[in-house]
Amino acid sequence: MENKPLSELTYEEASKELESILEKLRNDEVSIDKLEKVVTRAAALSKLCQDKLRNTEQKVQDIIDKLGL
Amino acid sequence: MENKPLSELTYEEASKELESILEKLRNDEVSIDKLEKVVTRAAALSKLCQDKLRNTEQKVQDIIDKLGL
Amino acid sequence: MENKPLSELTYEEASKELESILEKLRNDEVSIDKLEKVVTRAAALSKLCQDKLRNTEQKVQDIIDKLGL
Amino acid sequence: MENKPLSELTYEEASKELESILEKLRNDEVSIDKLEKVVTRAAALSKLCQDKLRNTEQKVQDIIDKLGL
Amino acid sequence: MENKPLSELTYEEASKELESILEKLRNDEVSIDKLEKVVTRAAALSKLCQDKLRNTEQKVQDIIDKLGL
Amino acid sequence: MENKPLSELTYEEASKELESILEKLRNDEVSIDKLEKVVTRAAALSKLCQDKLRNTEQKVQDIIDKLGL
Amino acid sequence: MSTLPTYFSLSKILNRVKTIIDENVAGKEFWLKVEIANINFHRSGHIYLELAENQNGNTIAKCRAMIWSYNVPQIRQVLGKDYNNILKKGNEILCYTNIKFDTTYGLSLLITNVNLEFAVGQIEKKRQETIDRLKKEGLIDLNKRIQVPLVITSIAVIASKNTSGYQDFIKNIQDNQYGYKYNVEIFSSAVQGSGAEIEILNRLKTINQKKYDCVVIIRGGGSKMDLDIFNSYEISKQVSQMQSAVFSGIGHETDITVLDFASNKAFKTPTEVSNYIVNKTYDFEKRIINNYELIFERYNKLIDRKFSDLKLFTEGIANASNSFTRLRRGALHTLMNRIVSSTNLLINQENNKLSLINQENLQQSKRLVNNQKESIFKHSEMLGILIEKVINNERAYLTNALVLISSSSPKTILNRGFTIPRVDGSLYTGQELSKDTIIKLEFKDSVIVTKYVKKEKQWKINPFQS
Repeated sequence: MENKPLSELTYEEASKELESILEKLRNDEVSIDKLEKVVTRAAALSKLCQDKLRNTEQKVQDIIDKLGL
Repeated sequence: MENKPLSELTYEEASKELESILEKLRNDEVSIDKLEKVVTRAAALSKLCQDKLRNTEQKVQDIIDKLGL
Repeated sequence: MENKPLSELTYEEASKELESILEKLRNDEVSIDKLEKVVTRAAALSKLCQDKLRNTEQKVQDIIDKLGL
Repeated sequence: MENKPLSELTYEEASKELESILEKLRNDEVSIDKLEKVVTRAAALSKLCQDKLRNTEQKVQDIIDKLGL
Repeated sequence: MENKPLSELTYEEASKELESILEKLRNDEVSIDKLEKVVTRAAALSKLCQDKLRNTEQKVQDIIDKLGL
Repeated sequence: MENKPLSELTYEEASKELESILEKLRNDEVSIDKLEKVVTRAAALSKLCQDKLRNTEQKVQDIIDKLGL
Repeated sequence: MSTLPTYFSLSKILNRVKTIIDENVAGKEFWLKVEIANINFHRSGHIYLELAENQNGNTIAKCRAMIWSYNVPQIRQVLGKDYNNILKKGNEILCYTNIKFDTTYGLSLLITNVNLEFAVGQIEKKRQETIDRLKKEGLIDLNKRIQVPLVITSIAVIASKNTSGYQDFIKNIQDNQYGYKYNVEIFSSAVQGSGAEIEILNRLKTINQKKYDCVVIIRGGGSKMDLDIFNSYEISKQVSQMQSAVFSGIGHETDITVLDFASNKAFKTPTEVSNYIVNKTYDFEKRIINNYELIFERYNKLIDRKFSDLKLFTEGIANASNSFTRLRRGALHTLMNRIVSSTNLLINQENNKLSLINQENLQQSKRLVNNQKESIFKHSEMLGILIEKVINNERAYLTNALVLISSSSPKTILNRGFTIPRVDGSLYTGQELSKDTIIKLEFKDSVIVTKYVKKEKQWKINPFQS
């Protein structure tokens, strides 16, 4: 499991970690004991990604709006 | 036979102990004399696991619900 | 990504960089992490181009007005 | 673009350069960066041609007036 | 363009040159650059012809007067 | 053009020369350059003939000699 | 007084002759063919003639004759326009005559009529003979071939001075109304009578030593003149040999003399000759003046035309030059308009391109974000599903375990009707027992105490082995 704090993650890293979590889940590599922690991490990662996306989307829109198209 | 008190067991340990009990039971390695004790232990283990599982499920559900999927 | 400061870019260079950005976007070669930066650059390039165009247009108009055509 | 100073151009050359400018404009061979310069040159060429025409016309008129026919 | 000095031209030559100038002008065979020069030449030729005609007239008149016709 | 001095011409020759001059004029065969000479010669011929017929040609003869007709 | 022969007075003799003649021939009229040797038209109206007959050049008979004035009208009527030509010296005539003898005047013939037919024939015959001869000798046209100059200035005149014809001629020539000056040389000569022919011949020879523009032979004056001299072969021959043209003006109305044939030009009167000469000069002068005027007119027209040509040229050049520059200006205007619109087009194109790029930029960005969004969504969804699966798996395992556990508990065994054998409190596991060993059989809800008898063979049953 990655140990980097979420705040230090890029979208890319977050997305990849999410993916790897899914992979582990698929392969039953996650014990129930860790499941909660893993899911929490996954949720956080997903949230992070979504936020980043939303943020990016907004910024792009803003920038382009400013261009006056 | 494991001697750890149930409350100290992780799901993993409980599950493993349960497994080993089941294995012994399947292989008729448990004497009638010990059977009851073993079964009782197994039932407790199973209960513990189920509880943990239910607990984990609930928590995971909460987390996922929070993700708003 | 080009590193030249905007002030040193010609319309041609700016336009070409814009196209190349667009191409990268089309080919999914831009990560979300860099998207904002890229779009910002694109916006700046577009602005630069627009300004140059507007400027040119104005100057051309002035010249033409002076010609009295 | 021709480099001859305007003062050294004949009407014929100026006229030809104008035509070649038009041709380049039509074939999109002029970059926006050079457009202003090109149009300025065209305007100057046009002015030169017009002046030459006007001048010639005036002189011709003078000559013919002097003939007193 | 003919290069003979005016003083060496006969009426006939001057007249023919005048005619050829007119022809060239009508057929657009003269460039604007040379137009003034050509018209100046034409004017001089016309003047020369007029002078020659007037001179002829005067001389003929003189002789007729002297002869008492 | 005949080169005989007028004084040496017979009436016949004078008449013929006048006729030929007229013919040439009719056929536009006389250039302006030669017109003066031709017409003055004709005038002199006519006058001289008239005077000669009356035997008073001396004065005219003097004029003609001076003019070299 | 001496012995003089018998003599008669002339009158007596002539009276006797007269008597003889009167008795024999007087009053008898007859036709006589005879040549007129001489003729004299008397003021009184009577005509006195000398008739002759010649043979081989010798006169073999000769006689005086008269036509009384009272006979003249009749004869004039008979002869008509030929009267003067017939009644002239040298002519042979056929005349009706009678003989008259007068003691004073002698023998003479009285002519009362003249035969026209014979007379004309005779004159014509003689003249024709001369003309034929001149023709035959190639002389008749010679003088005609001489080119008369356009203007006649030098004139040799053969004439009899003090005749009216001569005076008319000289006056007309010298005092002509146009003031023309002529060089007239007079060669005076008799033009009638004996010797006139020789004289004229001599004058012609003298004249021929020089070239004149023309030689004029004139004879003017009285109405009844002898023209016969001008039928002379010799004179015409000389005329044909002249180097200058000969004009005849010998004053006759009707008849034509041989000279008229042989001369360059024949005129009826001297005045006509002078008029011809003056008019010729006038015609020449008129032509000269006319031609000169035409030349001058042409010249003026030519000059005018050249002036207007020149004007047209110059105007044409001005116009052409103006339309030339106008054309260029139009072309320039069009060119610049095109450049301007091309420039605007270019700028608009760039503007559009930029706008499109920006739009696509936005769209691509959005697409990129959306893709990721979707991916994240899917991941999250997958997360739920996988977690459920993991939990379900565990749960299923636990359930199975529970089943196994419950089926394994001693209570369950006993409930199924099985018993648990115990020997001395411990589970009997098949060891040899001594007879009557106490065996306690534990049941579901009781314990039976029994004693061991013997061992029998039985097949093995293992409920946990599938």
